[in-house]
Amino acid sequence: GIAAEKNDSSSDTARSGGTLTLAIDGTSAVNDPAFYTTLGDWMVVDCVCRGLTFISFETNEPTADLAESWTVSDDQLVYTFTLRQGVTFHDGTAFTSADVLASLNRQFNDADKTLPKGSSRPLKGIGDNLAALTAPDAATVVFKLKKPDRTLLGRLSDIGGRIISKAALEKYGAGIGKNLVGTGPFKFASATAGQNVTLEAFDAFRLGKPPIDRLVLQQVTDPSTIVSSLLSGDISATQFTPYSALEQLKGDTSVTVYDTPKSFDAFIMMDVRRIPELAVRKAINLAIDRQALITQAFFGAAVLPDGYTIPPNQDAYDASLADLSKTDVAEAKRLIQEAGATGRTVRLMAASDSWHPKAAQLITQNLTDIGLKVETDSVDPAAYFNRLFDAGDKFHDLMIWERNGYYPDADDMIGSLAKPSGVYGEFMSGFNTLDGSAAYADMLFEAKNIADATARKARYSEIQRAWADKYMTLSMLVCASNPVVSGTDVKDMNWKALGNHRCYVENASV
Amino acid sequence: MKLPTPLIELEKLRVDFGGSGGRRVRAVRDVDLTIYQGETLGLVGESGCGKSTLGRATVRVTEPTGGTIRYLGADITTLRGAHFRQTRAELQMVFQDPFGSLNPRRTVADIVAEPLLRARRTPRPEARRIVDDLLDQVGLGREAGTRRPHEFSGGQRQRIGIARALAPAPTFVVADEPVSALDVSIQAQVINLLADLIRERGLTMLFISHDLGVVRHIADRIAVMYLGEIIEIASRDDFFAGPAHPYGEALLSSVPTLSRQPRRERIELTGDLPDPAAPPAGCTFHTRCRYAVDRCRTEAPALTEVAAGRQVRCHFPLLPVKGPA
Amino acid sequence: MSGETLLEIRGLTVGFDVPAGRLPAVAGVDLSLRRGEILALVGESGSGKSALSMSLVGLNRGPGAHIGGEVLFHGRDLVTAGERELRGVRGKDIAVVFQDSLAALNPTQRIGDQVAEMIRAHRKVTRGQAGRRAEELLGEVGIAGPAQAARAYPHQLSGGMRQRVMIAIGLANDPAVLIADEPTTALDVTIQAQVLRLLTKLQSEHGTAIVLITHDLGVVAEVADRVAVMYAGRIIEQGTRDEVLFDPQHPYTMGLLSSVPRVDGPAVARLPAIAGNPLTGVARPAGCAFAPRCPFAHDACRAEMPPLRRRYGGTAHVDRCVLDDAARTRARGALEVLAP
Amino acid sequence: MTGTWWLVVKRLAAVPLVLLALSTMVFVAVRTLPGSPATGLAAGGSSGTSSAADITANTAKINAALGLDKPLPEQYATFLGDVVHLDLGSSFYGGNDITGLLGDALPATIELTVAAMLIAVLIGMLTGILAALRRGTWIDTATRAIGTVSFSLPWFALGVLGIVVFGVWLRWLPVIGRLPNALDYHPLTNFVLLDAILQDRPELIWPWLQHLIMPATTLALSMAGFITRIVRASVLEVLGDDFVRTARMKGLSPGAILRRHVLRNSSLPIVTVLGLQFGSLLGGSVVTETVFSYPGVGNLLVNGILQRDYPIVQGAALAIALLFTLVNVVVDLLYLALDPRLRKA
Amino acid sequence: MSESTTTSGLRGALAARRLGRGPLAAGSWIVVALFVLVAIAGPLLVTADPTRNTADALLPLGASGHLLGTDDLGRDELARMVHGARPLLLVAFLSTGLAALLGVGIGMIAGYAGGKVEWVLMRLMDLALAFPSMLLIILIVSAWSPGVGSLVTGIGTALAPGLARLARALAAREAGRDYVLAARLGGTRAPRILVQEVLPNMAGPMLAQVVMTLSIAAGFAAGLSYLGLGIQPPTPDWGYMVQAGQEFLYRAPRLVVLPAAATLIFVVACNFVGDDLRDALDPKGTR
Ligand SMILES: Nc1ncnc2c1ncn2[C@@H]1O[C@H](COP(=O)(O)OP(=O)(O)OP(=O)(O)O)[C@@H](O)[C@H]1O
Ligand SMILES: Nc1ncnc2c1ncn2[C@@H]1O[C@H](COP(=O)(O)OP(=O)(O)OP(=O)(O)O)[C@@H](O)[C@H]1O
Ligand SMILES: [Mg+2]
Ligand SMILES: [Mg+2]
Repeated sequence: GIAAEKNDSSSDTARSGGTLTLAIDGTSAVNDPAFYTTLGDWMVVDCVCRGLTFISFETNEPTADLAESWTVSDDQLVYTFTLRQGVTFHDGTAFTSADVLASLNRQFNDADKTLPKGSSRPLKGIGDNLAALTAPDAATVVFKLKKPDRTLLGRLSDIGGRIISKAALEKYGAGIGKNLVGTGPFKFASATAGQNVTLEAFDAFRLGKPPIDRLVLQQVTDPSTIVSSLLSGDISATQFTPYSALEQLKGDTSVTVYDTPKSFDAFIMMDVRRIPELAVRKAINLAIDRQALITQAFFGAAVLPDGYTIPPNQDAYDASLADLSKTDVAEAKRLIQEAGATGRTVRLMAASDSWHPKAAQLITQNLTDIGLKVETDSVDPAAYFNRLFDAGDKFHDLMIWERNGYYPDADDMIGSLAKPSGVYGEFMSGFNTLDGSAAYADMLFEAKNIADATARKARYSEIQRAWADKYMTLSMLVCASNPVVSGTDVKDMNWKALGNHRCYVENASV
Repeated sequence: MKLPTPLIELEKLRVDFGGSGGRRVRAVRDVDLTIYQGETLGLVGESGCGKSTLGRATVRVTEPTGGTIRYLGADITTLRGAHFRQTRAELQMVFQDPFGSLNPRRTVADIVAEPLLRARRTPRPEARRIVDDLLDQVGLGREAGTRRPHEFSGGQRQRIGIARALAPAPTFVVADEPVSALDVSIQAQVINLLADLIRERGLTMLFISHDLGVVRHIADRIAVMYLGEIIEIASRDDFFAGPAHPYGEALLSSVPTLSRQPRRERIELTGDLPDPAAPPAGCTFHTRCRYAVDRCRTEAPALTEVAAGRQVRCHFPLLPVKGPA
Repeated sequence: MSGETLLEIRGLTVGFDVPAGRLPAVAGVDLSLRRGEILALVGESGSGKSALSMSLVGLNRGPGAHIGGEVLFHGRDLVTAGERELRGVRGKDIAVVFQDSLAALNPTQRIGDQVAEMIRAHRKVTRGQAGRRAEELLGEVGIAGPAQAARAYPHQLSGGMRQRVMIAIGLANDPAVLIADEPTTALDVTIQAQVLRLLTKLQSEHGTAIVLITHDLGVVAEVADRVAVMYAGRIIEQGTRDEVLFDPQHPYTMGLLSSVPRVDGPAVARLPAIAGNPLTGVARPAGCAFAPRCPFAHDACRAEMPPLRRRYGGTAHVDRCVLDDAARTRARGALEVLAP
Repeated sequence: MTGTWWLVVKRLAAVPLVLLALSTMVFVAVRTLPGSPATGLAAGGSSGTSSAADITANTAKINAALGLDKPLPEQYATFLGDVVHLDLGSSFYGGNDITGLLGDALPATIELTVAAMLIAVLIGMLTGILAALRRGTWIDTATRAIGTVSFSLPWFALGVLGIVVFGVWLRWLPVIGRLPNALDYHPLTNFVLLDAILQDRPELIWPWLQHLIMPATTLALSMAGFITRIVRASVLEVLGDDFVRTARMKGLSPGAILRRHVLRNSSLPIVTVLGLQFGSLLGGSVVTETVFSYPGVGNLLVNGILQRDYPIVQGAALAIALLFTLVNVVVDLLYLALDPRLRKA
Repeated sequence: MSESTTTSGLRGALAARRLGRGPLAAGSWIVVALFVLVAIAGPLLVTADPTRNTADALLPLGASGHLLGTDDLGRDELARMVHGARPLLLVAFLSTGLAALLGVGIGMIAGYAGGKVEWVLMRLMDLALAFPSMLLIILIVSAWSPGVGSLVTGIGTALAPGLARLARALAAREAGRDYVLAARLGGTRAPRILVQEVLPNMAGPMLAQVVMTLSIAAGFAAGLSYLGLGIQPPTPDWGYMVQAGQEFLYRAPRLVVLPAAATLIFVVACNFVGDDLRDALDPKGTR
């Protein structure tokens, strides 16, 4: 804004001070690691709270954060964390193991008094696998697992693992989401649902006070307004830029468009209960013109899914899987004819926001071209999300969907997508009803705990190939990015993290 | 003189209008009135005193709030359905406004035929014949049937209205100021037409007017209304010889006359008609009556017979013993 | 009573553009108004009474209205006078009392203010002075409790009271001429009597000349000094009250008089009526406009419009009829016009 | 004047009844929206590893916690009871207190709509009166044509156009929000102008106006065209009234006639229309606020609908309807003040 | 008398050629007629498939084979514009029809019946009016799945109360007229009185208002499609095209301008036609 510029003009020498405004998808003004509301609200949690471990997304390895170091027992069942000393929370209290227990127990124990109604507890899964969580002393925390879990360190860096001041938890109880107190670079100042959250730089941040004074996460829902406010300078940066504007923005000198890593999967879920023939599902997979999707729906901010569901920014990415997502219209037609499915009506459901409707239109065309009749339904995201869970929904045959990596690990992608039990296997694709699907649970568990990265990658590739060949319940469309754009004056922003909806702007300046 | 048979008998007829803010106007207050077969009763009174409402209530286009209406001795106050439709045809009305009383979208023949088709359920060809005859009778000529009301002048329209009222061959007609919207020269035409029709068809009529001159030319008896009540009933000649109620007296003396002589004493009323929602206590006329005494302010007089065929609602009626000679 | 001439109207014409052409509402009228007299203008609806009187002060000026001829007032021609000049005359020298008092008063302005506005339009007085004068005026026109009435809104007053208010407005600046356009038509006879008496009282007290427009011949008989009868935009007969009402010369005047239902005299079985309808359209016959309805018309009547002619030497009783005296007497008999 | 007060009281007494009926409508309408928030909450943010059974169980639990498992009549009774206590419940997502949310958002919406109304009335009155006085001339035709066009403008695209032109190309005006993010604003009444005075912070006013002008004008434009038409018609109507002729008879100048007689009387129909049009403004603000990320009730409502956050939708819809109802009460009272004829009780 | 001899009201107005006088009015009638024509016959004339995606995305105006260029999915813009007229007009006309049916029906009954019936009906209408129509429509439409049906229901319902108010006032005015009393005296029953006496006499002002409503309905239809609550892609629809084209505001403004201008022209023309009808039918001529 204009007034903002005026305020800033006082300090033109040092690149410090000022306000950084990020456009976010929405805010309920509730920022609680145990309660998912919007991506934007969780970005606030990123800024306010840090966890035992940290993944910067510039590298995908978990590094030490509030835990200074850790040891893992040989049987992979006991993790002992040594906590960093001298860290203070925004409320002035010192960070100890008591805070860790208080924060993590909210994830593991659904009877915790400080949980608000309807909380989602993202680390619940770890809790299910936990034999004990103890703090032998103020500087040590010990996890005892039931079964080994190689992903523990990574998952602790996730939002659910963020540490909140125990004093604050006791003070605010279930209302903690409105008064979040952590050790992060920014402290909570104010928030208004549906509008914005204002944070202030935390002087005592353990890595030093951030250059900016104030961080505002501003809800902007209208896509064209996002573009306009980037251009007008009302917004400093965002990862919610509409794809169609990228070209325009690239040509504008007032903004920087980053080559954000292709980190999320865009795919079609096929409900095997509706489309029982594998041949038809494969035909559908072969029919899709992914190049058209990349240019016309993603405007270049996507790549072919050469690693099947593992996006290129993850270490299990294996380009040799490219053939699983190849396009062969003739073959597709042949398969359809062979299956006697020519003229069959398939129904396609897509959300009405972002790239989804456009992809739906392109895919409708592709499927029509191979002899299917397509009916589409485009619904608003909330309704769409609900209908995905309803196997009886009329449009449950084909569903366009996307999945971000919550933490950058193959287990989070193929691990959850190919699991027979769970949202994808049970609700959406009905994969669990197919012969042999049960084995995938064990295969995936075994794969994720393979310590050697190369061996693990090979195993994942095997699983993916087999899964796709035998079942084809999921057809990959593309791997795409959440394109980050910022004003040219914004420097040193961790845009790779932002591309994964993670907000690490403690080094950024305006 | 033949023995008068009552055709319409009103008993304690009452019409209330609920206004806004709890304001209730009692437009007609417990009126007792008998209209005899074959007579024309002239109803006069100031604007807003309830003449139209009484007329409308008599033929039930305004539903009375209380009291009874008897037609040929039968109570028709709450009659409904087919029975009522029968009676409906017998009771008709001519309206004041020659513009508002005819549907501008319909042809004259359609307008006149409507009551025949609906109330009398006359077959169409027959109705057509009756309509043609009627149009001739009211002096419009049958060709008028194909035209629409806006092509006619006020007087001609009033003739259409009369034809419509007469179509179902009614026995009783309420004529609500049928000539007051017309110019004098036209007025006379219409009054003559009505007089002829009354004579030819033996109609009984309630003729409402505020023009005493007009009433005098057409009515057999006169009823004077004031603030929702009948205050005097007299034969025409008796009334014009000298009203018995002080209000009638003032009314008659206020009419400007076309005479060269210095007029009789003019009795000028002070003030206006009181608010019908809050009528004065006692005799409703006492606020404007030059003869009023204390009794008039507290005690409401009843309508009493002071002479044969002559009723007055006054404690001290002006007896019409002597004329100005 | 025969004061100096205040208004001299010469060859006044008023035409209105209507879809069918130019409507001759007033088709050439000569008339004069003398100080202190009441001149009654009678005629049927649409005969041009209002059009005539409104054009005197240009109140019906506007696109589509064409006013011609002369209206001389104190040596000025009001027909050609500019709007600004006319504003000085309106309300000050010549005032109008309109018929429908409910419509003619501003519904959202207090009575007192509406009267005071008239005063302040032409005099340099303070708001307070004007207000006090307004109350006085309301008292003068016979409104009981003028202070209270001044604070009322038009709808809170009765028709008779409102008509008095209109008169008070008309008289506010003591005009030389008051045009009263059917001031009592909407009123009951009892109220009409009050208002008429007020008008005559004011006329005699202030010496105001009044143009009284009405179609009620009874009213004319009661208050007028002189009478002009209009038919189809023209004056067809003019004279003193007694001349016109009791010695009518034009068959139209005769018919008009005979068809009035009266409360005195014998109650006749049939009213002698004028047949046919008044002329309202754009087209006018070549000859006498009344000829189509006139039972005594002959060829000469249809040839050309008869000029206004004086009947008796010396008097100002004029008419537009070609019939000779004998024919007129026959006509009077046939129409049962009451003998004087 | 007791009659007048009686009317006022009666009019105000009707408001709670209207609100009761409105609440019912809102309750019913909101519950017919497809999709339930529980599933969204249950699955939201989960890493996809939770099992279907988990989600189903969680959905049921959330439903219970939110009271969505109760029979509708019971939900309704609870809802009504709460409304009576001015407790509009709390948001499904994070339990924000709806009354508090509305406390933040309503003043913003009121500022926006009132500003739009003022702009529209100003433009509409001026042009309407001009057109009426110059009836039949080219000025009249032009005004009417422009008015009709502005009245028909696709309001949904107008804001975007404004943003592009004034925000991006010319950079005259900010394109989002209500105040600059860099500015410290600690709401007291949450009406910026009022707070600027109460807190003695005049520096708030200019940026506030800058943020207000574009959304308000966007909203106002279509309405201005409409007002032009109404004003023109009603001025013409009054010009033909008899009392205007009386005023001319008095020898008043055209200016005085316009001021003292025409304007007040022609404002009667205009005021009614304004009341009704305020509804369109509120409706339009739903879209405008989204486009300008303006922190008002409309924005809240759209979010609520998108998230199936019933209490927010209920609260926001109720607030909008309440605002509208109140405006119409004000209009009625204004009417009463303007038209003495109505005071006769 | 100088007027035609057998007609009155609307027919009279038409016969007297009072409609469509002046270039603005005449032009508007022609424009509306053209739009209707395009909606009905246009799709038969334009052969290109408006939903056929091609690789030739965002071709400029006048590109070979694509007079108006192509959109972001390579679809022929001319075909989309022509086909896009249909849903808008369909929704506008149907929802206006529904609003007229509901509004005139309810208003007429309320105005004629008076008393309690009127009170109940009009309070219902007041309630509906207490919601800004946009809000009401959004609630109705989002309760159903978006499409022509829900649009028509939503817009029709939301616009009905406004018409009902006018219909009530007109019907009450007519019901107080003596000719209605006369019809009752003549034994005509209420339904027939409504149809035969009341309706024809309120038709003039009502019709003008209905045409105005048509323009409002068209505005809403486009607006809702713009919000994604209306006609669903890939069916071409102007409102949605504006929304979809907005992404390319800087690169291919025509994708926004064409459908927005078409909508605007239609709505404006409807307004002028409504004006013209009102002028022609208004006895007072106040315009
Ligand atoms: N429909 C109505 N609603 C409310 N009040 C009414 C209605 N009709 C008549 N009134 C009131 O009832 C009273 C009598 O009215 P009515 O029309 O019967 O008088 P009237 O004697 O016919 O007067 P006029 O000579 O003016 O026709 C008046 O005060 C009038 O205001
Ligand atoms: N402004 C106008 N535009 C068109 N025609 C008009 C206008 N004013 C009056 N007329 C017509 O001029 C003729 C004379 O009208 P005027 O009002 O003078 O009649 P009047 O004698 O006053 O009748 P009434 O007794 O009904 O008041 C009528 O036919 C009338 O329709
Ligand atoms: Mg009456
Ligand atoms: Mg006149």
